[in-house]
Amino acid sequence: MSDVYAVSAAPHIKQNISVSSVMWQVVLALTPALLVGIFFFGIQSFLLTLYGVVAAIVTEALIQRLRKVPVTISDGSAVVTGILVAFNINSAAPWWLPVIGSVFAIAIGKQIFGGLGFNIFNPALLGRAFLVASWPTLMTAGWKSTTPVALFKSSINGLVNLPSNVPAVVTSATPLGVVKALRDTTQISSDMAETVMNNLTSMDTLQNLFWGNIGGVIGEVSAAALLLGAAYLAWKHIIEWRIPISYIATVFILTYIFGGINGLFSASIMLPFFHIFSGGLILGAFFMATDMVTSPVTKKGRIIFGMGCGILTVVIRLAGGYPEGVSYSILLMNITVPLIDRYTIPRIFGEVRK
Amino acid sequence: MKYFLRLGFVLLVITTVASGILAYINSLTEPIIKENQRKAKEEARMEVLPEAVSFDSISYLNEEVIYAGKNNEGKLAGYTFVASLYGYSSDVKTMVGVTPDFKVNKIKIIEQTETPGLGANCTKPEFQSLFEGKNETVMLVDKDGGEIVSITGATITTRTIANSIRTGLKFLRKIEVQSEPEEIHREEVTE
Amino acid sequence: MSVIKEFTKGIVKENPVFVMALGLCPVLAVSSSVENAIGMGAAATFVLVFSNIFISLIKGFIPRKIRIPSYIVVIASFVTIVDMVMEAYVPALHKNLGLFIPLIVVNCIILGRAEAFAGKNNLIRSILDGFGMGLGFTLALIVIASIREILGAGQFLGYNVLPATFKPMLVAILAPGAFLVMGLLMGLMNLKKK
Amino acid sequence: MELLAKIFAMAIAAIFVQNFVLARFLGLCPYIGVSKKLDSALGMGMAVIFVMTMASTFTWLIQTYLLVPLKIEFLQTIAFILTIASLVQLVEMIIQKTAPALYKALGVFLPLITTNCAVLGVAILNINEEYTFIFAILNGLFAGLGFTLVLILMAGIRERLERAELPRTMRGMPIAMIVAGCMALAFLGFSGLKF
Amino acid sequence: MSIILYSIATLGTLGVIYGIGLAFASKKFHVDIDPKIEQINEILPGVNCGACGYPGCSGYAEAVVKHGAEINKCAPGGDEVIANIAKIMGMEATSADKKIAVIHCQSGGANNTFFRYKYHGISTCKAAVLVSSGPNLCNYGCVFQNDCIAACQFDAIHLDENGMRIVDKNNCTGCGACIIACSRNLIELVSIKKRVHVLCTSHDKGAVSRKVCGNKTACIACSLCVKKCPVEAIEMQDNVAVIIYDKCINCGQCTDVCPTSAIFDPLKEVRAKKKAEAKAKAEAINKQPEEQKTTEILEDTK
Amino acid sequence: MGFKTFPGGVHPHDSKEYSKNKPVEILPLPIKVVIPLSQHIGALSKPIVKVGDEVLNGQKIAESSGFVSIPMHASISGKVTGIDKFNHPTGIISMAIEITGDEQDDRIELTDEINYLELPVDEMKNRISEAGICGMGGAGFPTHVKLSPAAEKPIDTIILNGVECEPYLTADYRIMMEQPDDIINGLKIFMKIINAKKGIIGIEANKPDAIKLMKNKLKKESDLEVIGLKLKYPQGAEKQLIYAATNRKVPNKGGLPMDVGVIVQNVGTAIAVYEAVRYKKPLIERVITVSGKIVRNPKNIKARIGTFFSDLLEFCDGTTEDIGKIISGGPMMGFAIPSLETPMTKGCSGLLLFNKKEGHKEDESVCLRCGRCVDVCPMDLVPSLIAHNVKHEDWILVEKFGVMDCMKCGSCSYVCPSHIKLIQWINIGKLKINELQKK
Ligand SMILES: Cc1cc2nc3c(=O)[nH]c(=O)nc-3n(C[C@H](O)[C@H](O)[C@H](O)COP(=O)(O)O)c2cc1C
Ligand SMILES: Cc1cc2nc3c(=O)[nH]c(=O)nc-3n(C[C@H](O)[C@H](O)[C@H](O)COP(=O)(O)O)c2cc1C
Ligand SMILES: Cc1cc2nc3c(=O)[nH]c(=O)nc-3n(C[C@H](O)[C@H](O)[C@H](O)COP(=O)(O)O)c2cc1C
Ligand SMILES: Cc1cc2nc3c(=O)[nH]c(=O)nc-3n(C[C@H](O)[C@H](O)[C@H](O)CO)c2cc1C
Ligand code: SF4
Ligand code: SF4
Ligand code: SF4
Ligand code: SF4
Ligand code: FES
Repeated sequence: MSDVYAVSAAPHIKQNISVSSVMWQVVLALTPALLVGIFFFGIQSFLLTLYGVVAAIVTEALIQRLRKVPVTISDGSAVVTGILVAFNINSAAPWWLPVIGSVFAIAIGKQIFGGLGFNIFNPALLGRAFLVASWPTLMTAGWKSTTPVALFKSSINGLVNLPSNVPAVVTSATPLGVVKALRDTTQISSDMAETVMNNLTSMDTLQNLFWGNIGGVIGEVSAAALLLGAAYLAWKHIIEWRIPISYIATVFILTYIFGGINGLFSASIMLPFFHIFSGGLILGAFFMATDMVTSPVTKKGRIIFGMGCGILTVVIRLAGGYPEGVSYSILLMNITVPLIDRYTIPRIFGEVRK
Repeated sequence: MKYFLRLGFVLLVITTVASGILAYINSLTEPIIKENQRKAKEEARMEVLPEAVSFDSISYLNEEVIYAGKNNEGKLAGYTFVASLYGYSSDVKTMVGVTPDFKVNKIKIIEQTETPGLGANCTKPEFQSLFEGKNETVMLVDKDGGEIVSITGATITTRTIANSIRTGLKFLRKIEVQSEPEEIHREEVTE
Repeated sequence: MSVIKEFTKGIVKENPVFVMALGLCPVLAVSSSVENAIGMGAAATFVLVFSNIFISLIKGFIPRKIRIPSYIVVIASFVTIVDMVMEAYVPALHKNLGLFIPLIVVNCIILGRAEAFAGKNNLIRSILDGFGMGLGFTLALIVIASIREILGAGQFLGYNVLPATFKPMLVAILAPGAFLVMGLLMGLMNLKKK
Repeated sequence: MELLAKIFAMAIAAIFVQNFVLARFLGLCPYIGVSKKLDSALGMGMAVIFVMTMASTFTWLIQTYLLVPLKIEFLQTIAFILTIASLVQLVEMIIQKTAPALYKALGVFLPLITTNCAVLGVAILNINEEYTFIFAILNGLFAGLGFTLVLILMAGIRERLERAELPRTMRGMPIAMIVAGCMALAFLGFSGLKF
Repeated sequence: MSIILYSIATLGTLGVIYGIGLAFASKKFHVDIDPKIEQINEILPGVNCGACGYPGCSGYAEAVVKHGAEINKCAPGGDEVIANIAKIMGMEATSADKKIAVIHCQSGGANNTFFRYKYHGISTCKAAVLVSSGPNLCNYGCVFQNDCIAACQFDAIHLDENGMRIVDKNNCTGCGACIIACSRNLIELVSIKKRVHVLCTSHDKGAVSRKVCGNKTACIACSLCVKKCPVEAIEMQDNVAVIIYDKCINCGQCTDVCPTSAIFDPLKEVRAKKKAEAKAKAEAINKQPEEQKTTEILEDTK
Repeated sequence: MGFKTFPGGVHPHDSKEYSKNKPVEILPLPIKVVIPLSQHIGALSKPIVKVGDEVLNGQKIAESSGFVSIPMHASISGKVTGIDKFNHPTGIISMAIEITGDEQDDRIELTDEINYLELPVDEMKNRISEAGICGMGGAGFPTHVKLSPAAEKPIDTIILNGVECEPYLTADYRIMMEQPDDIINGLKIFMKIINAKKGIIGIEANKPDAIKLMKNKLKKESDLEVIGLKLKYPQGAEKQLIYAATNRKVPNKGGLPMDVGVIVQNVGTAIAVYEAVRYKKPLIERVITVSGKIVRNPKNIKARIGTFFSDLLEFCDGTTEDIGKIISGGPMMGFAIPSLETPMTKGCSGLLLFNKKEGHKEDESVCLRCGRCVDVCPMDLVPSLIAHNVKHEDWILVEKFGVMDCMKCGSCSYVCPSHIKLIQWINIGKLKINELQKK
């Protein structure tokens, strides 16, 4: 009885990974996007993000204290949520917007379900949906640019080189806003609409979209920065290809088929690229749809989930009441996750097809 | 069998008594309800066309009657019609008063269930007064190049109202300009 | 049970909304303003009391087999009466409550009380029970509606009660707000129970 | 083509945009009550679809050929609820006798539907919206589908939540309400959907 | 007036048609069901609100009768209905011979257990015994990961200061959930009237079990109790003494002779006290000054 | 060279550098051995000696107690000093025969059949059975049973498992390097017995010299082949190996390799079989790897069955740090055991020693539903759901989700960021389902 050794069930070695390492790496991966946000929208975007994060952490700690469970703010999941809430807010928003969003995200989106791992809905997106429903005007208006230098030959607004005779109706602040405006108004000739569409799918616009020189919420503007972070996460096997790829591919195909303004297949091949790089698609596909807690565990399920997100996104973008459908599409698919999981249990290795 | 008959009988008694009472009460309330409805429409008409003292129906727009209002001198004071179109989440019905030169006199939103705080702000007097004196050429939301400043966050609702009124004005002008006012077949509306 | 208790139990202990979670549709649907809530509560209470009275009076004559249809007819009659009277005298409120007035018929609280209480108890008790339940229902509605109206519109009974700097939280008067407020209130009730 | 487009628009509206449960607040009792188990939810959903379609049919006929000609529309509520109640009971008995398997899967849910305000609701809405016969039936069908959709989704979620470490006070009804609220929040994404 | 007539006629006809139709249908499509289901269905409010979570009242009635659903689910019905269902289901608790759980081991905590190894893993007994036969040296004793406590819905098992599991006889309903939960098969339901228990199940040989028991209360199979028992209520079964409860008369004599205190008798103190009192009395008659001794004895037994 | 593999799996660091280049050394005669009666799957062997009996090295001391059972032999000469419960390298405590040596190492007589391949099949099988051979790759299934497949399931391929996918272990690698001919002879015996047309030796990519050596040896043999396999755990698992080598999937729910016409044997088993058939030599020794960061001199040791782990460690000059955890077998599937006073058995391929830090405790947190376990499971199970349902005792679902098809490879636990002890839950589930199925 002198030496008492440790005994446990196999395996006795373990990959060096933990919940907190996963979460903090996501934080790291989100940093480039934040930096780009600061670059284009000024220090205000950093402050808003900070408010969001602090509010998320404080709420999490407070509620865990109240629930008399261990306080786990150091695992970083609240930080991720806080950042993502703030990323979904435009930089001109008042300071309390990210705060309330984060509080709602953590309290109702996460802790009420039992905390990390048990929530059904993506907390950050729930927070955003809550804000949009509560203060729609604050959430959708007033992009402000404080770009220090004119890097690109264009504006922060939705369009480059806009012909002067285009009516004001399409001068929306975000590229997708322009698309929706085209859809809503009857006061624009089809020629004009075509011009605007061509403009949107021009190489210049796409470049702006890619680098982030465009109106939008803090986190979504720069596809490049987001892809950089996503690449890191993919390299570290923290996110897996199925959801983002099936999501983006679905959007690509559907917008190519339905995206044109003159019926099926009337879109140029650039339009799908426009749709992919505009709005929150990259942010959503790589950082939010991939939230493991609220997405299916099975491989097949993840593909279905991604495709569902893609379909809903395109439906909302092309026919819905909002210019942008990423956040709602992910939330809506979150609802279906238990069922997807249930019906996509993989066939066991060697299982005989009946 | 007897049991069934009894069941049937009891139900018969209950339903009979119930329907009797209901029919009686209905006979009391129905006139009031009808009167209410008539009054509501009439009040709306009066409100959007205060100069008029009597109204004649002249035509129909989406099954709603278009009236020509006469002032106390018996002259044409203007027209009223109900414009209706599906907005953000409901049919928005607007009572529109039109001056004889086909400009909007006044409008009153009489039915809508748009989002409270957004679309529902269209019932505010400030908003409704925006339409006064506008004709169909400028009856467009500012974003569409018109003169109607849209409610913040509720462009759709605003656009719906503007578009419905514009359509109505166009229609009205068409039927009224074609035929001389005197020749129009008029009948007193009894409702 | 004392007669007084018959009356008070519906208000807290057996509150039809928070405790029994019955008849939720009207609760959530009309609680976006306090005015509607009061109107709905009054209508439901009226139906509850009168159908309880009638049912406790006629309960002896009804064969078991057609118990439920008979009760439904009684209740539906009172609902129709309320419907007609409201349309005649408070048309605006009637319009706001809309569909949910006829739907009082299928409100489980009313049928439930008719069946579980009035069908078994005497007149006085049935009246008190109906009144208590109705009051409980109304109070619950008012509580929910107050929260929703204040948060969502910054108003109470149509009067501004919050400073103008407060930007109303629209969601509270939308559908999600109804569910969330209800859920949180129910959770709060649970907390108190322990 | 025109007709098809109209039907499609109606389906989208009834199932998603104006979902009976999440947007119109109809049928909440079964939505909360029968969504604990997926199997029950499926059975209930099927039964609701069936009954809503049937009820739409019959109440429309009664309204158009009985109440309106006789000018006794004020008896609408009472006539409709009687019709629905009897219809449901009749269907239940017939299924129970003739198709016990079907009854097991579906019939047991039938009585619950009588007091479901979604059914009476759809009947009255059909009249209020002045639908034609075909559209009334279709509306009943689509509304039922929309109800079933959210009921099943809810059941899936609640089965998962059954095993979550929920705070004690939120267990059961409260969390169901919260989930419903979140679902309604997500369904706002469909608002303004137009094809 | 005509409207009144029309409405009476219409509704009356509808009523009669529906009433008679349904009555006929119920005859024609009659299906036999368990009378209990019928009975409960009658008692239930019949509002089919779904609050019970079952498809309507008849669904709930069926669930109660066939699947043993809990009887307190009907919100509209209230207490009355619960009582009535209980009556129909014959659920009245028969407290005549209440059985409670007895945990046959006096070890069960870090303080009174010897270890073979440090256990790293899932904190359930089930899991712990699957890893290298369990962390404690005794292969039969409690592994104290508290599966029994988790299994008990009635909060009837508690830990004492040594980490030993104690059954609260007031809370225990004799449901037996803990018996199934215990991976070492230490728990048994015994009539509440039986007070003397062998609290060891080690089938090891005496020398081994004495050595491995951290609490030093193992049954070492010395058979002293077997010999002592006046009614032959103890048997030696594969190295461990087992009380045949049917025969045991709670006399506690086995407890007295057990060299390791493996046999537990909650009445021991009471008995000792009584004995001491009797003795004191007897001695008091003999010799007054001996009083102190009795108090000592009393204190010992505390 | 295109390496073959299977879907799923993980990539733990292979840690073979400690003992990879250490030629097999022979352990000096131990003073005492303890020979467990259960070293295999199947019925316990029945002792045929009494305490006090003198035994020779190689003498049968326990006989097989049924078809699926094997005899045991004394691995040293000496005296039987106990038949009692002893530690067992799987962590349990089981019956074993203790022999105290006389340091003579007197052996029973062996034969040498030069034309062993000409022996009748039955005789070969008999010799294998008499030699007490069970699988040496871990599972320990009696080899003669494996070699008697049902007549309606013809076997066309024998696969020798030289994968050794477990980190640290190098025993199989060393014997492939040092006794390639014996292995090939063993393979030929297998093929002869079973009348198989093809023999395959599967070797993982991290042993290129073994692959090369074997390839050279097999150059002239058209029916024998070496297949290189990707470095991935659990490449050595039977079903995965078969899939990689032959593209055949063994059916789930208790399907066996023979259902797809294959038998898999460990390379060590092949040597034992060769020696048994040719020399009638019983299985009394095997090669075992003693390794770990803290082992002063990691080695591959040929040791007698029944040798205490403490003796093996002593032969490796002990450890440099305090021992935190002792593992018999590999780190992924091996058993942590409470004591070094545990004898090695026929299936023991490794003894690993971890320091206190490597053996530290990680608490479970809640499942993130990240799906990593699902991604890596080579059996295409959903381990998180199985574990979840075991926790909530929903046995119907546990069974439905295929708990019985889990081979406990441990890949899922290895990758779980929440440190959920998936296998432990799954084990509980397996036990419970077994219990329920018996009912
Ligand atoms: C939380 C939960 C998840 C479930 N997931 C699945 C699933 O993914 N796939 C499945 O077939 N059954 C699943 N079930 C199993 C069902 O309980 C039930 O066994 C199954 O639906 C019966 O279907 P069957 O009769 O068609 O076999 C799940 C049950 C629960 C409680
Ligand atoms: C819950 C909710 C309800 C809304 N209701 C309306 C509405 O009733 N009327 C409306 O025009 N827009 C409504 N919107 C806003 C539209 O989705 C859209 O953002 C807006 O019409 C664009 O108008 P803007 O250009 O004025 O911002 C609502 C948005 C949300 C989130
Ligand atoms: C996860 C897992 C990994 C295994 N790895 C090996 C291995 O690396 N080498 C080996 O010979 N057997 C390994 N086995 C055992 C084989 O599946 C199979 O039982 C063995 O090769 C059969 O040969 P035997 O009967 O000669 O032992 C492994 C088994 C499992 C379940
Ligand atoms: C790849 C990845 C993506 C994540 N995405 C989100 C997200 O979109 N929203 C969020 O609130 N948390 C996100 N988290 C953090 C965490 O999973 C989240 O707080 C849980 O949903 C809370 O249970 C993410 C974490 C990871 C690892
Ligand atoms: S689980 Fe049951 S038998 Fe065991 S202690 Fe608790 S109530 Fe008693
Ligand atoms: S208490 Fe008495 S009767 Fe019972 S077993 Fe012990 S000695 Fe025997
Ligand atoms: S579930 Fe089983 S087979 Fe799958 S990875 Fe886990 S241990 Fe391996
Ligand atoms: S790897 Fe762990 S955390 Fe991820 S799904 Fe599997 S069990 Fe859950
Ligand atoms: S009140 Fe609507 S279903 Fe019960």
